[in-house]
Amino acid sequence: MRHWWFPESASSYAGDLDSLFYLILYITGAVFLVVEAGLLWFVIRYRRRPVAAAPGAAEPKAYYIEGSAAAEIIWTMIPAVLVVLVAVLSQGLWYHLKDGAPSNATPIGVMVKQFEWQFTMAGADGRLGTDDDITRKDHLTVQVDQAYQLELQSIDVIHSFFVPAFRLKQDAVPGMTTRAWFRATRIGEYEVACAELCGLGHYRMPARLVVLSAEDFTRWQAAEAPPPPPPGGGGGGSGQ
Amino acid sequence: MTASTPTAHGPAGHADHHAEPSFLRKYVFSTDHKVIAIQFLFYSLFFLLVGGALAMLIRWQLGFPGQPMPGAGVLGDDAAPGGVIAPKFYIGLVTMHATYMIFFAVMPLLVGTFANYLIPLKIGAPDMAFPRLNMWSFWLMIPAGVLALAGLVVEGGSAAAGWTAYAPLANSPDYTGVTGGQVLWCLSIAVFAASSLLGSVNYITTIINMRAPGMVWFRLPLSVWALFITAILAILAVPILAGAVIMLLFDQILHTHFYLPAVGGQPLLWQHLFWFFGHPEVYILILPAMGIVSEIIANGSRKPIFGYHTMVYAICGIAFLGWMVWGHHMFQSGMNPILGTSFMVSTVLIAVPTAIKVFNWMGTMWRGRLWLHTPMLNAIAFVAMFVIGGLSGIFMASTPVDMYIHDTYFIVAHIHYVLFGGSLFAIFAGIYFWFPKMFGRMMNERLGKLHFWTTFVAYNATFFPMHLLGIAGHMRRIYDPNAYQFLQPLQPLNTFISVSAFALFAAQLPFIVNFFWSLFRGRPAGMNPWRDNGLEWTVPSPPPHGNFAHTPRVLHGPYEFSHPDTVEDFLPQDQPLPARPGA
Amino acid sequence: MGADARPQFRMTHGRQVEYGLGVYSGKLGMWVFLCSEVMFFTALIGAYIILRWGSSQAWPDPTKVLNISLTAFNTFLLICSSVSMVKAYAAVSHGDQRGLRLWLLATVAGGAAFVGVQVYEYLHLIHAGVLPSGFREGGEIMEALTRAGLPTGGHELFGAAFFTMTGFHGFHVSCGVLCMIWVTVKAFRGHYTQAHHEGIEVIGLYWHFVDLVWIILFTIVYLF
Amino acid sequence: MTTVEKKHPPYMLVWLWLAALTIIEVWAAQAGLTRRILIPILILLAVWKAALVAIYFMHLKFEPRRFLLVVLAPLPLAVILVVAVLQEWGK
Repeated sequence: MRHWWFPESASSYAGDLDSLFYLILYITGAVFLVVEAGLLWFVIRYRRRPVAAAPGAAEPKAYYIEGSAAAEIIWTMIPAVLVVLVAVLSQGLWYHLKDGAPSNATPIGVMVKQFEWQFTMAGADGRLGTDDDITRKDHLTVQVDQAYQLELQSIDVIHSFFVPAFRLKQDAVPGMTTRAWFRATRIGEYEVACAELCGLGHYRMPARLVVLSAEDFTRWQAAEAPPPPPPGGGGGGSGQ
Repeated sequence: MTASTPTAHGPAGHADHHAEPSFLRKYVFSTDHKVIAIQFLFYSLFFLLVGGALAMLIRWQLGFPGQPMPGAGVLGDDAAPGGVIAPKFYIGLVTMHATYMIFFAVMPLLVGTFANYLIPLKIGAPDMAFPRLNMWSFWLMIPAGVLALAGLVVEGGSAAAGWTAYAPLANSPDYTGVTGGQVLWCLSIAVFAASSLLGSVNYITTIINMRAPGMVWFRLPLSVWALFITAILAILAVPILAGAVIMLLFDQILHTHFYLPAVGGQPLLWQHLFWFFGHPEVYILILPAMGIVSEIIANGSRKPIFGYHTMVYAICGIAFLGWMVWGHHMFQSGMNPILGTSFMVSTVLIAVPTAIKVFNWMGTMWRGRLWLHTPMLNAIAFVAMFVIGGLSGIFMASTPVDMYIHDTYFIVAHIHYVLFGGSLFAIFAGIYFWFPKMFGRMMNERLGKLHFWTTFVAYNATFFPMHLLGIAGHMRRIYDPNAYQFLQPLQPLNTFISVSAFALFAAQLPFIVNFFWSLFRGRPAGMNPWRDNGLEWTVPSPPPHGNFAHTPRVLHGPYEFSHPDTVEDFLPQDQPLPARPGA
Repeated sequence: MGADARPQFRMTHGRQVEYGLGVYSGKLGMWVFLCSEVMFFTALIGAYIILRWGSSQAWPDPTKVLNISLTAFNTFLLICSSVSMVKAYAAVSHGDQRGLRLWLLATVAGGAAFVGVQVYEYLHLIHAGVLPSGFREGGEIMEALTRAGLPTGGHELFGAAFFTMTGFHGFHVSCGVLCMIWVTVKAFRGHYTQAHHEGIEVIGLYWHFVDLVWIILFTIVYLF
Repeated sequence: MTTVEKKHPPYMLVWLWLAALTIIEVWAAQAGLTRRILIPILILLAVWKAALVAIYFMHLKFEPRRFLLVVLAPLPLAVILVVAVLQEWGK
C-alpha cells in the first residue's frame, strides 16, 4: 500500500509540505464526514414512509421553516475561519519554496526540449559557465544536504520539472528562466518527470537524479569532470 | 408603446392568428425556446456519448497499456495500429474528450437545454426576448460541433495540445505533429463562442425584461438566478477565450508571434487569457447545476429552500470571486510569488459561499418529508459528490500543496468530482425532473433508479482512486505510466479504475433505454407530476407554443412547500395563500 | 414581502412586460452584447499592452511606420459618421423622415469611406513590407527604418498586433455598414416612424461603440 | 416612444469637441514631448473622447442610473486582467 501514497520524502521541505497536506486532509476530512454522514442520516431519518393510517387521512407535512440567520452565520464563519487558516499556514511555506533558496546554493542549469533533459552541473568551483561544468543528458547528480538552485530554460514548449520524492515542481517556459531550489536529505536514486503536456513523447521523459554522500560526490565530480582545455587554447570559459 | 396590439389577451390567442407552421419551421428552424432546448438536449447528449466513448479508449490504454483493445482495429493504422492505441492518438483523445465534454456536452446541456427551457417558463414569459437569435445560437453550434468532430477524421489527427491548448505547444505542427486538427479546434471554439454569446444575450435580456407581473427579483426560482449569473459570466468570459483563440489561430495560419517567445511573444499570455476565461467557465459549468439541484432538493424535501436570500447572495459571491482566481491554475508557471499569494487567498475565499450552499441544502432536507424520486436521488448525489470536489479544491488552493499535486491525477479526480459528480448528476436530475414537462411523459422510475445506483457506484469506483494516484505523484495526460519506475506499482489501481470506468459507461445504457422508451411509451405525465410550485407546472405538458394562455400573476416565492395554511403540501407561484382561518 | 406594488408593467405585442431596468429589450440586448464586445477587445488590446509594455520588449515607433495623417483623417470620418447617425436618430424622433434618410445615407457613406481608407492603408502597408508576421526583410519600411538608424526590434509582434486589432475593428465596421445599409433600405420603405424607431437607436449604439473602440485603438496603436 | 418628446443634446457641439480633441491628440503625438508626459496626455484625451461618445451619442446621460451597472460591469474586469498580468512581468 505504501506505493499508493506519497513517495518517500527526500528533500528538506518535503516534510513540511506533507504536514500541510495532512492538516488540510484532517480539516477537509472532518467536513467531509459531517456532510456525508448528515446527508445519509437525513435520507434515512426523514424519508417519506408509507402512511399506515386510513388512505383518506391527510399526510403529515414537512416542518415549514424558511431559514435561520443564526445557523447560516455559524456555517459561514466556520468555513471562513478554516480556509483563512489554511491560507495563512500555506503562505510561509510558499515563500520558502519559491524564494527561500539559501545564498550558498549551487546552481544547476536545466535545459529541456522535446523530449529530454539536459543538466549542467557546476564543477568543483561551484559555478556555472566555467570549464569544469559537467553536462549530462537525462542525468543529474547532486550532493546530499547541499542546496541547489535550478535555472530552468526550455528550447521549444512548456515542460515541467517534477521530482515526486522532493515534492518539487516547476514549469520551464520558453523565452524565460524560471527558478526552483531543493536540498536533498536522503542518499539514493530518484526519478525526474515532466509534468506538463509537451507533445507526443511527454510520457517518456524520465531522468535519473542521483543523490550522493559528500565523499562519493567529490569522487564522482573528479571522475566526471571534463579534461582541462589545452593550455593557451582560447580559454572558452564565459564566466570569467 | 402605443403599438397596435390586436390581441391583448395573451400569446396563445396571438398564435392563433397564424397558420400552422410547416414541419421545418416547427421542429427544425424553430424559434420556440422549448424546441430549441430539446434540440440542444439531443445535440449535447450525442456529444456526451462521443466524449464518453473517447474516455473508454483512454482508460483502456491506461488500464492495459500496450495491449490491443478489442475492436479498436477499426480505428485504422494511424490511430491504433493492431488495436494498440498510438501515443499521438492518445493525446488527441485526451484533448477531444475534454473539449467535447466541456464545450459540447455539459455547457450546452446546462446553458443550452435548461436555460432555454426553464427561463421563459419559470418567469412566466411566452418566449425569449430574441427568439430568432436563440435559433441562431443553436444553429451555430452545428458548424462548431462539425468542426470539432472533423478533428477526429482529418489527415494528421485531431488537436493534441490538451483542451487548455497551451502555447507554444499548440502553435506549431513542429511541436505536436498535428497539422489541420489544431486549426480546426481553434475555429470550432471561435464559432462556439459566437453561439454562446447569442444565447447569453438572450438569457440576460429575457430575465431582466420579461418576468411576469409579481415575479420580482427575490421571487425568482434559484435555477433562474443561477442561469442569470451564469449568463453574465459567459457574456464577459467567453469573448476573452474568443480573442485568445483567434490570436492562437493567427499564430498558426498567419505566422504571427503572439505566443512564440523567439521574437518576444509570451507563452504565459495564453495561459493568463485562457484561465481568465477558464475559471469563470468552471462556474458556468457548476452554477446552473446548483440552481437545478436547489429546485429539486426543495421539491423532494417538500420544504422551502433553507435561506433563499443567502443562496442568491452565495451565487453572486461565487461569481464575483470567480473573476479573481484564475491565477491558481498557474502557480507553478514561474508566477510572481506575491501574485500567487493573492490568488490563493481569493481562491480559498470561494469555499465560503460554496459551503453556505451545501449547508443550506442540508438545512432544506432537515426535517423534510423526503420524496426520494430519481431526480431527488441524483440531486442528493450532486451534493454528496460536489462536496468531495469542493474539498479537494482546497488542497490545490494551498500553493505549497499545489506544487506537488499540480498536473497530477489529483487534479483529474477533482475536476471529475466537480464536473461529473457535480454538473452531470445535476443534469441527470434535471432531465428526469423536466422530461415529463418536455415530452408529456414520465420516465420510468425503476430504470431511473437502476441507472442512478449503478452510475453512483461505478462513478465513485472510477474517480475516487484517482486521488490516490495523484498523491502517489501520477502525472496526468501521460500515455504510458510504466515509462516511470515510481508509477509502475500503481498499475493495479489504474486497471481497477479502467474496469470501473467501463462499468460506468455501461451503466448509462438504462438511461438511454429509459429516455427513448419513455419518449414514446412513458406514462402520461399530466400537468404537475412532481407537485411543484414553478410556473412551468401550471401549463400542460408539453406546454403549447407561447407557453401561457394568460400571463400568470406571481403571488409569492417558488418554494412554498408544506405551508401550514395550505391543504396540499405545495402551492404554485400563481396560487394565493389561503387566508388564515383565525385571522 | 409586499413588493407587489413596485414593478410597473407595459404591454407590448399582447404580452405584459416588466421593464426591469427601464430599458426596452432591444436596447438592453444590444448593451449586453456590447459588454461582451468590450471584453473581446480587452483580450486584444490587453494582449497588445502586455506584449509591448509587460517586458522590456523592443517596439518600432508607430509614428514612423504608420501614416498618422491619413488615419487621423479616417478617425475624423468615423466621428462624422457617428454624428450623422445621431442626427438620423434625432430626425426620426421628431418625425422628420427626409432627415432620417439623408443622415442614414451620410452614415453609410462615412462608414464605407472609413473601410475604404483602411483597405487602402492595408494595401499600402503590405506593399511596403508590413505583414502580420512582421516587416519583410528588404521591404520599403525595413529599409527606411534601417537607413534612418531607427530600431526595428519587435517588428514581428508589432505587425501581428497591428493587423489583428485594426483588422477586427475593420471587420466590425464592415458588419456595421452592412447592417446600416439594411436599416437605410428599411428607412426608405418607411419602416421607422416617430413612434417606432427602436431599430435606429439600437443600431446606433453599435455604431457609436465601434467609433468608441476606434478612438481607443487609434490612440494606443498609432500615437503611443 | 410613449412618453415625453426626447430632448436631444447639441450633437454638433459634441462633434466639434471630438474633432478638436483629435487634432490636439495628433499634434501632441508629433510635438516631440517626452513619453512620460505624452502618454498621460494621450490617455486623458482618449478617455475624454470615449466618454463624450458614450455619454451623448450613446445617450448614457439619459438612461436610468441603475442601467449604468450593466454598461460599466466589464470595465473593472478589463482593468483587473491587464493590471494583474502586467504584475507578472513586473517583478
